[in-house]
Amino acid sequence: MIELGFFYLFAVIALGAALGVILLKNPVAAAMLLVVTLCALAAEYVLLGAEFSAAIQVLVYAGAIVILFTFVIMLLNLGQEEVGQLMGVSKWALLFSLLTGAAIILIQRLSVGRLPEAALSTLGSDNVYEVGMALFTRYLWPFELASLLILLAVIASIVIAKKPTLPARDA
Amino acid sequence: MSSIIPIEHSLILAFLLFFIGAAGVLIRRNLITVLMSIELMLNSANLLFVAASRQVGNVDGQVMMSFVVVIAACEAAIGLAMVIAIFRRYGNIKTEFLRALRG
Amino acid sequence: MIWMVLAFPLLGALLNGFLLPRRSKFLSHGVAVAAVGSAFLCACSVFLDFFAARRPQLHFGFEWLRAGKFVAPFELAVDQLSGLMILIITGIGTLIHIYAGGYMKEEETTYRFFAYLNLFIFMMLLLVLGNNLLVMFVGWEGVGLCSYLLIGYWFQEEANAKAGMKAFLVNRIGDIGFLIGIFLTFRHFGTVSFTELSSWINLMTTLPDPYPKAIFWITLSFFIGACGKSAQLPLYVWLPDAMAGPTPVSALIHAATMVTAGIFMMTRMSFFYYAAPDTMLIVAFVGAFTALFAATIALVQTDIKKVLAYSTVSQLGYMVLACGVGAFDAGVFHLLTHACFKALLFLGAGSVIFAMHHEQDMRRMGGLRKHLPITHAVMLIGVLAIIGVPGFSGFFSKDEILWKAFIFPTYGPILWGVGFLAAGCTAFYMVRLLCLTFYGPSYQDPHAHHHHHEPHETPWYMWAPLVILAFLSVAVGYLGVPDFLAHLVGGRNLFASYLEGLVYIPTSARSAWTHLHAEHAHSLEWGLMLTSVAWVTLAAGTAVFCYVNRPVRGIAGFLGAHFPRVHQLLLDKYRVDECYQQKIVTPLAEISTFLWQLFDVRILNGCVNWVGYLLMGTSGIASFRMTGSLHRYGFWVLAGTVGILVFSCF
Amino acid sequence: MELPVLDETAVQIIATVVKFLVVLVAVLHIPPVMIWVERRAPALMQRRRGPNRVGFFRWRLWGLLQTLADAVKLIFKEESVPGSAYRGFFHLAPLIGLIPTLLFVSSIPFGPGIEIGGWKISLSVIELDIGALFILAVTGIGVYGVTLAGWASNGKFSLLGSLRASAQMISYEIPLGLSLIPLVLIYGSLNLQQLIYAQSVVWKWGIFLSPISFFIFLICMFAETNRAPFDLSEGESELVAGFHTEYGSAKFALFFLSEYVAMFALSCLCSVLFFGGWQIPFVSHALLVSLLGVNLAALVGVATLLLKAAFFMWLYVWVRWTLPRFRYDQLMNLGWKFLLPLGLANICVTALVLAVMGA
Amino acid sequence: MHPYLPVLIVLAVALVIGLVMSFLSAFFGPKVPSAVKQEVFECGVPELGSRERMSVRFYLTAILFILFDIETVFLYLWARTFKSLGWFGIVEIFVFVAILVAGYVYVLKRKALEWE
Repeated sequence: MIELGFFYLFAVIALGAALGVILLKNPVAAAMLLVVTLCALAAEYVLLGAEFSAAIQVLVYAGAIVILFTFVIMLLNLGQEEVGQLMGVSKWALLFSLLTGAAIILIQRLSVGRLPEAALSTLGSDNVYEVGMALFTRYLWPFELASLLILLAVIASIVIAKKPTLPARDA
Repeated sequence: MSSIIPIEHSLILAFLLFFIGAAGVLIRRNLITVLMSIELMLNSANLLFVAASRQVGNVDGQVMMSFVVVIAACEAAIGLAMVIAIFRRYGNIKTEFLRALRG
Repeated sequence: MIWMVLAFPLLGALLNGFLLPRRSKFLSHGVAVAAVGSAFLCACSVFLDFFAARRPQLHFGFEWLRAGKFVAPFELAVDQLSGLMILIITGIGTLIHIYAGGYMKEEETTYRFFAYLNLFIFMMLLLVLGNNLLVMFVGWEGVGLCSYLLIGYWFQEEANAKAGMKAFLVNRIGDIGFLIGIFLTFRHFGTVSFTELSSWINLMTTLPDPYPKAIFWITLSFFIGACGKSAQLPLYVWLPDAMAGPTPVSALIHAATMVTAGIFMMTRMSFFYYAAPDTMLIVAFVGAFTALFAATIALVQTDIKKVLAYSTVSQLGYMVLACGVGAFDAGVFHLLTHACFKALLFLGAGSVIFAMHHEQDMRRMGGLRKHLPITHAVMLIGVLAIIGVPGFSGFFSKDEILWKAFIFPTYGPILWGVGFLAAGCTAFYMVRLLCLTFYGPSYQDPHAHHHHHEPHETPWYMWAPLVILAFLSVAVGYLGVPDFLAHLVGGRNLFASYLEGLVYIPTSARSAWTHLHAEHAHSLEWGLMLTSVAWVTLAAGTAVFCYVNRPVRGIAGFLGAHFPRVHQLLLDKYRVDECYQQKIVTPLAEISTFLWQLFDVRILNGCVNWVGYLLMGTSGIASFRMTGSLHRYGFWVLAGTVGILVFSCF
Repeated sequence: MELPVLDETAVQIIATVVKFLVVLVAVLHIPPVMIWVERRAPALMQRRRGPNRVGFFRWRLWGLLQTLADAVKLIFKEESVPGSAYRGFFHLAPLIGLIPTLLFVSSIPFGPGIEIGGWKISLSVIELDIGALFILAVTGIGVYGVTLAGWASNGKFSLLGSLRASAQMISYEIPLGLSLIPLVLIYGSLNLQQLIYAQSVVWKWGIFLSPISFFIFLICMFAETNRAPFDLSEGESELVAGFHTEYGSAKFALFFLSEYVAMFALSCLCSVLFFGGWQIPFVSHALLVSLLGVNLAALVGVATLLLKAAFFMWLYVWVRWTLPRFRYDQLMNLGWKFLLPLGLANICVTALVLAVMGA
Repeated sequence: MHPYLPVLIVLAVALVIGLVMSFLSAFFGPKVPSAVKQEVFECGVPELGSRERMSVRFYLTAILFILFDIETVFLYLWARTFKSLGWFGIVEIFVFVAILVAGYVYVLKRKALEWE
């Protein structure tokens, strides 16, 4: 039960911070709240028994990807005044309520007797080891392909970011 | 580690996160915030993977989650590179300047 | 092992073409030679395996194409014919590769040259090894492509590029024949595999009509293909122009291997040809007249490579003649001997050209014997071989063909007579070439900027292949000593018995070809042989008389003085090219232009433009929602998702 | 002493809070002592006296109270915030910098377990199976403190200083992470306490089994804390004081605190990874337990670890007064073009050697 | 006890103590604000603010950091499973590292890491 309580706590933190990410005008604040969301989700992973996922979440997601965001914000030196306002919000309220209702009903209907019972016993205690073995045996090719993907991303981002583009046409 | 968190909770949390992310993509005019909202959506998928992994009882979901992190890293890198390029070209990063698809 | 034969040249081509550093000529040469040399060793092993087993071997690679009933596996066959061919291709190929390293020493882009050359070897091997028409066709087109690339190797000069283009286009005509042949074959027999086709032909003996009309058309279509590739009348015109390529290319592709593909293909399908006597007659006449026609042109040519090119056309005519009279084994034997001595002659000519700093006009040569002793010696052997001096390889193979032509029941003596005349011409122009080049005083152009360079013998790795080829030009002849001669020493025609079982007459067609195995008086054979020896000696002697130690007049001067129009006609190569230009190319171009103007510009473009204008006019009505705002698009995507979600709840 | 009303969980929670408070009080004493050392040590090297006046009445205590006075003074200073600063982040940044370092230092196993009233209590506040990854993760989060401080101050020296400092920190995080992998390969665990147990005898110490790792780790220790000779971010001549130019009073003290805590934590980590942690060389822990009992032996262990860490703290000071400062391009080149390939090569060689020895 | 509970405890206690410490001077220190005091320190010259933009190299450094951060994480996974995987794992990880090193070499070749 304690775990469920913590689950709710972190869920609320994650959702609140996520709302902040999309509503705050200051991009650095948004980035920091994104870190909060990510860390709260990492806590949820720990509660779900996925230690390694939590570690990679904090290490790579919060520690590296958001750093990149922060750097770019500071690089472009985007102050508050450069951030555009929100687009029309009224239809979002409608959409949001509809979607929430639909999703909750759907999840409820789905979960009645359809989801498999949680098979906790088969998950061992040494999470890192198990993930490693799965990754390096069954997911061998995706793993190697992932490295290729990273390579391509690095090359592409350097090409895009380094090369000075044409002067503005109509801005 | 012993108590069970019902998967419905994770599903609803993931769904809400996804929606917040999607809303962020749609209502923000700042490209960087749009990218961050995409990260939120990816995270909701991650949460689903991890929850499903626990439900099914093997670590495949967690492996997929680490691949999603890799993809998110690549997406962020290229997306931000494009933000820089767009900034150089237009002098700002508001999305309403990107209207090449106008019919 | 058989796959290694194919893999090495391909690997060499890939390495030279894409992977290796391009600066080092030594490296690219070494890689190319190593690739072909290894392929040769593997081919030897394959051949010995086959020879020990004496049974055709099939090697299934993978299923390549499947469309309905049409199945084409990627399958290779090693039998008497392809086993011999891979030895010729890789063996002579290796020698020429070694030689080419010296010949191409001053080029900048040798890697390109050797990549093409290795690719050619690969394609040629594919052509001869394929066990069905499609694999053969891949090789067929592949060698055409390589030939085009190599003829145009010095593409900076427009003439070379045009020569390559011409070869490519003329070959296309033949290829269309080949393709139609494949289509017809599949339509009538439902397969393109040689082994299956051959068993089909045997089965057909039980049918009431043993010779369906289709076989005539099939064989004729394939023969058109062979005419294109093997430079027969009327499609021979590309081969003389192909001499624009580097000389090793001429030796390898346009003398020893690729141009014999037509003869190879007809031999491969000999069971078809035996079943189509009408086609055979056409084949025989085309071959015989090509042999004479090209030989007469060669009489007056002054470019050393052009002489050899026409000589090649003429010799190919002999081989086609052999096929036409049903003596496929004689044709293949001549193919073998010709590969040796013609490669030798071309490489020798290449050495001369190399020594003369790329001078090709024989009127500017002369007296080279003392400068190029080795080249002279091997060229002499080559000339003796080609003109058919007894004891040299050409003698055995050419006489066999003439003999088989003579005993051909329909118009046999006429065919023999044409071939006989051509043999005389051959002897004349080859001796003329030898005399103009190596004997007499030197006629080097004193104004050439490199006149202070004395011609000098080529380095060892250029003359060593020549010596080997010279040895082969003598030796291989003894593989095919005719039976009546061999019986004198108690032997028999080794080559014919080797090919036995490959070239066979379908049971149903036996009656038409009884003469091939009929008994003939030995006196007739002896008589014909001695006649041709005498005739060749006479022609050669005339040439020596005309050209040794004399100012360059000879027969050209004689003809020029007494029959100027004949001389001009020969110099103009019977004006075939001009005729093609006037009667075919120009009208075609005009029709094309007309159709282009009418259909493309008016009708097709008109329709397309009209549709476009219509759409442009009306699209504004539908595009008012396309604001270009990603937010809006995204909103509707999400709204759709919500709709599906809501819908799925109920 | 019997505590029958408490169950295991409650005891452990109380023990965690107590352990953390002890650690916190301990690390709060590090900056004053270290600053005193940093002023006395160069004085010693340069044959002058250094601070020696401030004392307690007539006991001067070698000036030990000078830094205490400094600290008190800092607290009683006025807090000035630049008008153009982003106020919220300006106040938050020192905290964001401090908390990860506290998490870091809490995950160090200071000694073997003790036993109080029958409850077994480990001597690390946080003990995780993925300890090494945890430390890397919190180090990564720590970068935000520096970045935010500079950005929130909204001054060009601060911003440039913070960007430089954070770029430097992330650049050296990679070799730091890579340098630990050979140890994981050798000892087969990510748990720090298990790493220590694996180094039970001297010749199994990390420094002997993977000296190159130690070399890389040592350099990264200096770079990660922005200490000399890598203190580019606060190069006075060009950037005034780097990312904390605008900070004063207690918040300045917090930056100081987190820097010294990080130094201490890294020193402890270095001892744990490469020098057998709390184990005394040549004396087995079992022997110690049989001689002194569990609790006393554990205290000896803690003292041993602190002694080892103290050496590295001294090394920090020593290096600072010995080596000149690097240039920024030299710094980045060292990290990316030397340490990174070296770390990768080290991993490859270690793996190959292990595989060959195993096969 | 959940092994991660101490993390939470440390976080909470540290947050409280940190907050207290950072507001010490707000309680004890004087408050005499003035316009000049609130200017950003720029060595005494009139204030310009931090409006100029920074070099794109910081961004490239961060890109490379992400690249190798991911690699490090996967290397940890591999190191943990090294004893079970043996040579197979070595080959696998070498391919992985080789591909990433190709990216590293590319970055070096493009001179993206040259600081002037």
